[in-house]
Amino acid sequence: MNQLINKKKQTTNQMIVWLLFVFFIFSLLQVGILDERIFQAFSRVEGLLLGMFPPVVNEPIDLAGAAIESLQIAIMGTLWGIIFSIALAMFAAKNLTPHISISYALKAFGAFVRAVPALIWALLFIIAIGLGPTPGILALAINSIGMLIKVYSEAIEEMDTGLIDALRATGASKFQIVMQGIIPSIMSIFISWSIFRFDINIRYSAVLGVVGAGGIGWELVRASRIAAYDQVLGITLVIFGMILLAELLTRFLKERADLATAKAME
Amino acid sequence: MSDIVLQTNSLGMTFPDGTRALNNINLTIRKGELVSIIGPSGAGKSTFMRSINLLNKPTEGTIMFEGEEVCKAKGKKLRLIRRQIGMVFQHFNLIKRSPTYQNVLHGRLGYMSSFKGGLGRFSEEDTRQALNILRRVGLEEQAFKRADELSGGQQQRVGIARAIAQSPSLLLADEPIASLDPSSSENVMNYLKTVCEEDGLTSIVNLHQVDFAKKFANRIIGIKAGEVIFDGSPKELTDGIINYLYYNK
Amino acid sequence: MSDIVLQTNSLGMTFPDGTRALNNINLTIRKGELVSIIGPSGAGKSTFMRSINLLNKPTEGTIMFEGEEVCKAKGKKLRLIRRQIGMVFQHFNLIKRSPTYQNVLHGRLGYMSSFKGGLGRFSEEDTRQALNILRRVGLEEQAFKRADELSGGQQQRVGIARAIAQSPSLLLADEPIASLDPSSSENVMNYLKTVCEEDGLTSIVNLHQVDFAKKFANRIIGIKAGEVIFDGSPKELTDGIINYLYYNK
Amino acid sequence: GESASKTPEVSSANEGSENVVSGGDERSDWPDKFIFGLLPTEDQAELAKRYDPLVEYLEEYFGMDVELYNVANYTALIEAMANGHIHGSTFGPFSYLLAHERANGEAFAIPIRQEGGTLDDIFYYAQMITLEEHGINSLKDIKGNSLAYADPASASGHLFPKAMLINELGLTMDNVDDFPSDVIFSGSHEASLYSVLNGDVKTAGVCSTCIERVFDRVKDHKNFDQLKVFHESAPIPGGPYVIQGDLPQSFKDKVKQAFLDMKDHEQGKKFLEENDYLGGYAEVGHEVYNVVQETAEALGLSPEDLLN
Amino acid sequence: MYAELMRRKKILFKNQLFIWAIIIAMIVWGWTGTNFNLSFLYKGTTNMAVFIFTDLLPPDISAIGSYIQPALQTIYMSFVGMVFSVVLSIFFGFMAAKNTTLHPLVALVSRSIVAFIRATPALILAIILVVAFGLGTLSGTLALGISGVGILGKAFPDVLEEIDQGQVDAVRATGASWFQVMGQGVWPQFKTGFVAWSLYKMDLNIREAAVLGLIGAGGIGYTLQGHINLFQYNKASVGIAMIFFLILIVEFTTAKVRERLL
Ligand SMILES: Nc1ncnc2c1ncn2[C@@H]1O[C@H](COP(=O)(O)OP(=O)(O)OP(=O)(O)O)[C@@H](O)[C@H]1O
Ligand SMILES: Nc1ncnc2c1ncn2[C@@H]1O[C@H](COP(=O)(O)OP(=O)(O)OP(=O)(O)O)[C@@H](O)[C@H]1O
Ligand SMILES: [Mg+2]
Ligand SMILES: [Mg+2]
Repeated sequence: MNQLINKKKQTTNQMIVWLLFVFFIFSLLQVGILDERIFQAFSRVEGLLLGMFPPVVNEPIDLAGAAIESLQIAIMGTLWGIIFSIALAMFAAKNLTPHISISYALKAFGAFVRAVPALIWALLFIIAIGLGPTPGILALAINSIGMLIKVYSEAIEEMDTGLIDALRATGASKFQIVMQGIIPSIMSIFISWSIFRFDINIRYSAVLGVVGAGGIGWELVRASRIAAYDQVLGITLVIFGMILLAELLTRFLKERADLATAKAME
Repeated sequence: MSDIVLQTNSLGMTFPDGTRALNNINLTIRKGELVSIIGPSGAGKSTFMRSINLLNKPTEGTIMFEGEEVCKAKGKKLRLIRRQIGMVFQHFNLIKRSPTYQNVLHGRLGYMSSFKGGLGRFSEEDTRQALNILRRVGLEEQAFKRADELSGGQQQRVGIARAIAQSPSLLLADEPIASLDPSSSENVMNYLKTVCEEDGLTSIVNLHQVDFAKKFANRIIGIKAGEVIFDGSPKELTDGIINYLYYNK
Repeated sequence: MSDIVLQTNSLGMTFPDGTRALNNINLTIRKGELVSIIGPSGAGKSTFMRSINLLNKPTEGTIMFEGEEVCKAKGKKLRLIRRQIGMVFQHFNLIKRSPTYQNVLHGRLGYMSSFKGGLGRFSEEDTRQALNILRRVGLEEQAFKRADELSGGQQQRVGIARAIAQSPSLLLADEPIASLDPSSSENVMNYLKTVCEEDGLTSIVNLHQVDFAKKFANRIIGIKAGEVIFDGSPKELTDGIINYLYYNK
Repeated sequence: GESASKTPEVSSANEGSENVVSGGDERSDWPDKFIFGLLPTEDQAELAKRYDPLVEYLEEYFGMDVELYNVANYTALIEAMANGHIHGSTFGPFSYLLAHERANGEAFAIPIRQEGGTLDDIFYYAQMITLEEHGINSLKDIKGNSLAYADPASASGHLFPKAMLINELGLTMDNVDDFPSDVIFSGSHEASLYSVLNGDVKTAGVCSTCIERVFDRVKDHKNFDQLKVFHESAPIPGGPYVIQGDLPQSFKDKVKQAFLDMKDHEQGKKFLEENDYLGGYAEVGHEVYNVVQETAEALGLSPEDLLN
Repeated sequence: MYAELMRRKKILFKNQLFIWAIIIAMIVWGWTGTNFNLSFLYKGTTNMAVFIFTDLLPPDISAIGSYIQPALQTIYMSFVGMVFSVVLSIFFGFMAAKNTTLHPLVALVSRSIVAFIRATPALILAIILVVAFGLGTLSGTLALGISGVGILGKAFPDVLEEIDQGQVDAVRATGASWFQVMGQGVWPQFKTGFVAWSLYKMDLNIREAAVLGLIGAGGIGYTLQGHINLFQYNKASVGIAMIFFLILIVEFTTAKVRERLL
């Protein structure tokens, strides 16, 4: 009987896969991917790419100032995003939520936050507060929440249920289960998502273009308005450097933490 | 010795995929007993244990623990019941990335304010006691290692230490000596026996080693295919019954 | 009976945190032997096994398997060596989200084209054989369940089935009967003994149950604190040695 | 609170500002800080320089704090102005109309690039471009050919070219998009230029200054010699500097004067030179943009209709 | 022994102090540098409420028509773009994760490539694609695909590095080849994360406006942005509702598929 159920499950699965495949082909035709331009692409783009080299960084001091501002905004936006998302994710994860409807509600809330464009969020805060970094920070924080609630709660849902069982069996409260069982177990995945979001926020503060007194996003827009692609590439490299720096710093901190842990546990 | 600690009433459990793991289990366990459950692999021993503290919600029947109806308990009440019931898991279920002593301290969580416990602010007394228990089970040298760096038997003993740290009034131990060498096994079983006799702890222990069951338990329950087929003292457990339990299909 | 299957030479292992788990292990294992390794929890038994197929790379010494130097093998060569060495893990290490029979089929991967194996396109013959082995270990009814829905002993038997499906020439079994009831234990050990005697399989089995070791093994090795302190036939294993092994500090 | 009403922050302006500059009386209802937004507009050829000298100049001129915000999105600027968070800003010609409508913005000055230049020099053009080989020579030849606009909200890259089609060919809003075979928004003037050069579209509406500045990069393109402008719009005034209209008149006058006087001050001159505004600032009023507005209105191009 | 525990705790504590000091220093630096202050928010709630209730609401239902075509187009582009980025990211992902890579150097290179793609602004990507492939959905789809590599190429290896090594070891011990270990040992553990992230990319694609707008590929996000730029907020709210609806469908699918796989 089991086998039968399995078979049935398999055929529905297969059917779904086939349907998706057909839809994929249909979409391929819709987007016109089968086009001769595919083959000429390289020769057409050659000149443009050459125009980007060598990358240029004009007025590095001003650019550094703009980069620092973006970094500060990204730090604040990420901070608030993380704080709220962790709190909400604990109620959004199915294996922790007090009631399943709360989980659905929070996930829908996350989806809603994502559906409203960043620009509208930014406008809302600008209307309330005025220009400056604060509305940008809030817009970033809100956007981070939309993503992190989802990511965090899914990470929690994927955890080994045995661990949660073990703590539940000691009579631990929900908060205790979270802090003593879940956080240590998925700390590293939490950290990597948070860093990932920080990285997105650095770039996002660059494209939002409304984050206030400049920021590296303004530099990017400025360079692109005058069509100076060598400068745009230069700024891109600076942003790339910022992302790498953030990654290196966390890696350093992580390694140091591991080292200390090893020392304390040897 | 005659207070009823646990009483199950026509307890039954069917898993979502249709597996019938428990069928009409009626048991009464009294204070201070050391009960050993034996039975072939897949008989339903673990499922029975996990039903008692509602880690698996049974699909039929009732469970009374110290006069409380477990199946109906929720929230704080359920937590209080669980605090009273220590559990040693077959697969240990340690928090792998936390150090050994911290895993033992988790047994104290039910007694602490939610906040303090969450932040891991265990009192000095609790900590000393946890380290003591670790010494009792022979792990003083592993106290600071991460739980996943321990050997199989060491992990199992951490699981036991955690359950004992909980100062439970009922201990459910699911094959607590499966990964232990003979000496550690005896050590652990002796320890359980002492606590039962001296502190009035009640223990239910799943065992595969019939000789250990006979040596340490004051009562043995045989489960086969989800049903109780034997319930008596070690002396009453004849070879015939053992044969029927394990060998007859 | 006298071909050397495995030979270790001053094998040593120190974990990154400084734990010295193995120390100067010199062993020679011959074809068809059923060797049982016994020793207290934390002695280094699992570490020894995991060194042989290089899941833990030993920090000192050499390992020769059928004339090949294991520690130097890489890529395809290492894969071929591993295919020859079946392993039953102490913690089973099943792919929890895959069904039971698929876990057994994983034993066949080393014999298939990389592509087919990766996609799970097992041949009909392999599948039939896998189901057969499952029947041998008493799991025909669980074949289509997900591995994490099985009871502890059932999972352990899946791990054994996987190793056997591999048709290895050397079987490393890390406490293969820890979670099994007496009947299943005997069943499994008998099976191993038969295969060793009839097919010339060589087995190294970690055991905690000394009686099982004495009953089934033709050679027993006692390890304590990372060193071999006994190596001989079951008859030579006196109570004094057992005492020293498990009880003397 | 007081910020609920959509008027600029005139609150608590009388604290502490009297003793800074004489004539404290009329300053009593001025804001205590001048907040100015900056937007990269399409006709600005050189946007490379910083605005620090401008801030210094204005602070010195007013004797009050001046804050500049660089914002890349004009919707944000207009909303900020409508809610009283900024007092002035730069805008593009069309976004100025929106700012006028929604935030009561008033144009007061405009930078002039040529030394000694006059208001006549502030204009630029929307151009229709194509390749020789397509044989397109006038607006009516667009019929049945593909047409690229830059961005829906771009004056020279969408609104003016579309207005030309309607105006000069007698089309209506309803059928103007059916006149070409295909209408595409390319996102930017440069993308439009490349698309024409590559033959992906036959024609495009672009702004004259925008494409001139990338000629350097495309002059090696194999079709560059074929590129031609086959139609040009009426002159479009460049983007103005705008002040919020509900501010006290004395304040608005002072701000206007500050920009007009800039070329006579050392700090101001530095800023002008760095930004290639060699002609300083000239006074403009809303009337200059009546051309833009009237054209739009006469054609029924209210903002709402433009996108449909 | 208790003293020993305290000594070790002190080591940990010192280290934690160090890490927290750095984190807090960064927060203080960011906080002061940006003058972040929430009291404004409280003062401005009326303004926000006015904006929401008079400008955004009520939605102008008649605008639905303007969204239908872009929405369909968005779905096609999103789907193909997602498949495209998933295929590439699986490659980069497996190469970049410590436990699945062929060589640490390969991992480093993969991570750098992905980070660079992530750092590339929409604008650069857009102009290159327009020049290479012309305006329209083709470039739009490719843009979605490439930008997806930046996201998924980072997400996949992070998921991979979290899987249970014991299960992988077991398959490796059977003598399985790299591909077999991936297919039979890693994949079953990876697939839930894989599905969740791939569909998250779909969700991102549906909302995408920046690149698509710069490429003339349209899409619902771009139409929405157009309404915002022209202050047609009550038409914008219709677009938001539609995107919300589409995202909910994706979210629901994700939940269902994950439930099956978990
Ligand atoms: N990854 C690791 N890091 C540090 N120490 C380790 C690690 N793995 C094992 N050890 C230590 O090495 C020693 C030997 O471990 P091993 O797992 O080989 O023991 P064992 O003989 O298999 O014990 P058991 O019978 O309990 O399974 C133990 O003290 C253990 O704590
Ligand atoms: N989650 C589940 N879904 C479906 N069936 C399950 C599940 N958990 C356990 N089972 C089945 O229920 C039966 C009883 O399992 P249980 O774990 O209670 O056995 P056990 O007596 O503890 O065996 P062992 O001695 O091997 O641990 C087994 O047949 C098992 O396959
Ligand atoms: Mg069990
Ligand atoms: Mg072991």
